[in-house]
Amino acid sequence: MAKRILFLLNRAPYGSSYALEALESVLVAALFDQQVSVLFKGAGLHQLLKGQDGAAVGQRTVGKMLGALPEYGVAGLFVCAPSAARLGLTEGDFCLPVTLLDHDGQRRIINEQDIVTG
Amino acid sequence: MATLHVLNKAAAWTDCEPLLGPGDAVLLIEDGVYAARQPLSVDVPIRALDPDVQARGLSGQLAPNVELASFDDFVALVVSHDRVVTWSQ
Amino acid sequence: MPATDKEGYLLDLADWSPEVAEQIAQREGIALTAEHWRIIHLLRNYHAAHDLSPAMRPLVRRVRAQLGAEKGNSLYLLRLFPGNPAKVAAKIAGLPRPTHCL
Amino acid sequence: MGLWGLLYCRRHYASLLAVVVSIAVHGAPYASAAARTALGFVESALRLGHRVHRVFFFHDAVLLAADSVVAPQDEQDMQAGWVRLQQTQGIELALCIANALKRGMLDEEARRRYGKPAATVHAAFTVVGLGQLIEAMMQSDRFVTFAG
Repeated sequence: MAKRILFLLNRAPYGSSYALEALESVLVAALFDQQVSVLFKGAGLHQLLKGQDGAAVGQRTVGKMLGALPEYGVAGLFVCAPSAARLGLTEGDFCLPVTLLDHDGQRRIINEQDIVTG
Repeated sequence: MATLHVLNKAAAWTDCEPLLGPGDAVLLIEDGVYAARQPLSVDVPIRALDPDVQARGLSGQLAPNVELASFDDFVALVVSHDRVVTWSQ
Repeated sequence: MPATDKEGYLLDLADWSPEVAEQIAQREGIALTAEHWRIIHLLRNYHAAHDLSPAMRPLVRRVRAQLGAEKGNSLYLLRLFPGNPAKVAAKIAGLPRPTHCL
Repeated sequence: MGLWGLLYCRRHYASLLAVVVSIAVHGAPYASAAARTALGFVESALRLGHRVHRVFFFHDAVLLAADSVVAPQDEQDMQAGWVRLQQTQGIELALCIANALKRGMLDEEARRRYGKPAATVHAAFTVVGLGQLIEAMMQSDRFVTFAG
């Protein structure tokens, strides 16, 4: 029986390997046929910015890897709307189609999960 | 469907607080216990992990609605909630 | 033949060329045909777009989307790249070892 | 019995029921308290009769498994408690292989495969694929993440 797993991603890419390593676990959860969704909050929104080039700092490009999520079967891509407002970001800044959620929406999504992790 | 929110940094309170709902509970651990030095005015139960409170010299200085929790209480909280969200940084 | 690890993956991905692909394929006992090359190019484009060596399922999905249902299935890929198509094809295409093969 | 009574009962019985728990540890040893807090949690869970299916070390937490740790005499050895737990209770201590390799944490098999001079992972730990993290989530009633 598939579990509903939400990955709460709140780290910026490149400054540490957190974002990239967390993304690897998201991909594997999807390969295991779990119902996977992702919620970007705070500095994690920077993972979605267009025009990244990780090669400039010898790393893989997180923004490009995120583009593989739909094909891996990750259905829910959510962004914390208050975080976006605070950072001055809008949907046009993101490299993927995402659903913006206010606090009520985030609470609702979290309450649907079996597991929430980072 | 209730959630246990575990905070290990005081600053994580800002992220966590707006998402608290009925039936939820908060557990402050590690540097999260510093959040309880200020009044935390929410409707959900708040606990702070006792060894982390003691280590930081905060015994007797916590907001009045914050209760101490042992590791056994930590486990009981995890078991009695449907899921655990860990808030860091 | 440029340096590879013990399983035959290129140590430096920049060493890849079509000639190197032929050599790696030979070691795997595969004679590359136009059909193989379509998959190899698709894989290299996938990697350029996503910085990932795709696992089997996303690979099949991508092949189906670009080359049609007749080729977008695991049997077709198994026939071209026997054993573990996601791994074998990635090796020949000069991609990193797929890290999440099940 | 009112709604609150029902809720209370649900909570009360849940706390008596034995559940299967898995955890992930994300924080580096010493740079964070994650491994210490997680150990306290797991010890309590076992004492209270719950089953711990797997402890999965991820990110810098894989460094906890270093085979050549020398703990200061006046500090708790963060690794020793985990090793004891594995040896006495058979708890599975799993390291994420992708995170472990790039941090120089190799078991004997990885040492041989990559031709490195020494294995560096303590025998109480096993090096596994990320699939084992997801399997732990699938097999457990509760999953707790100990962040850095």
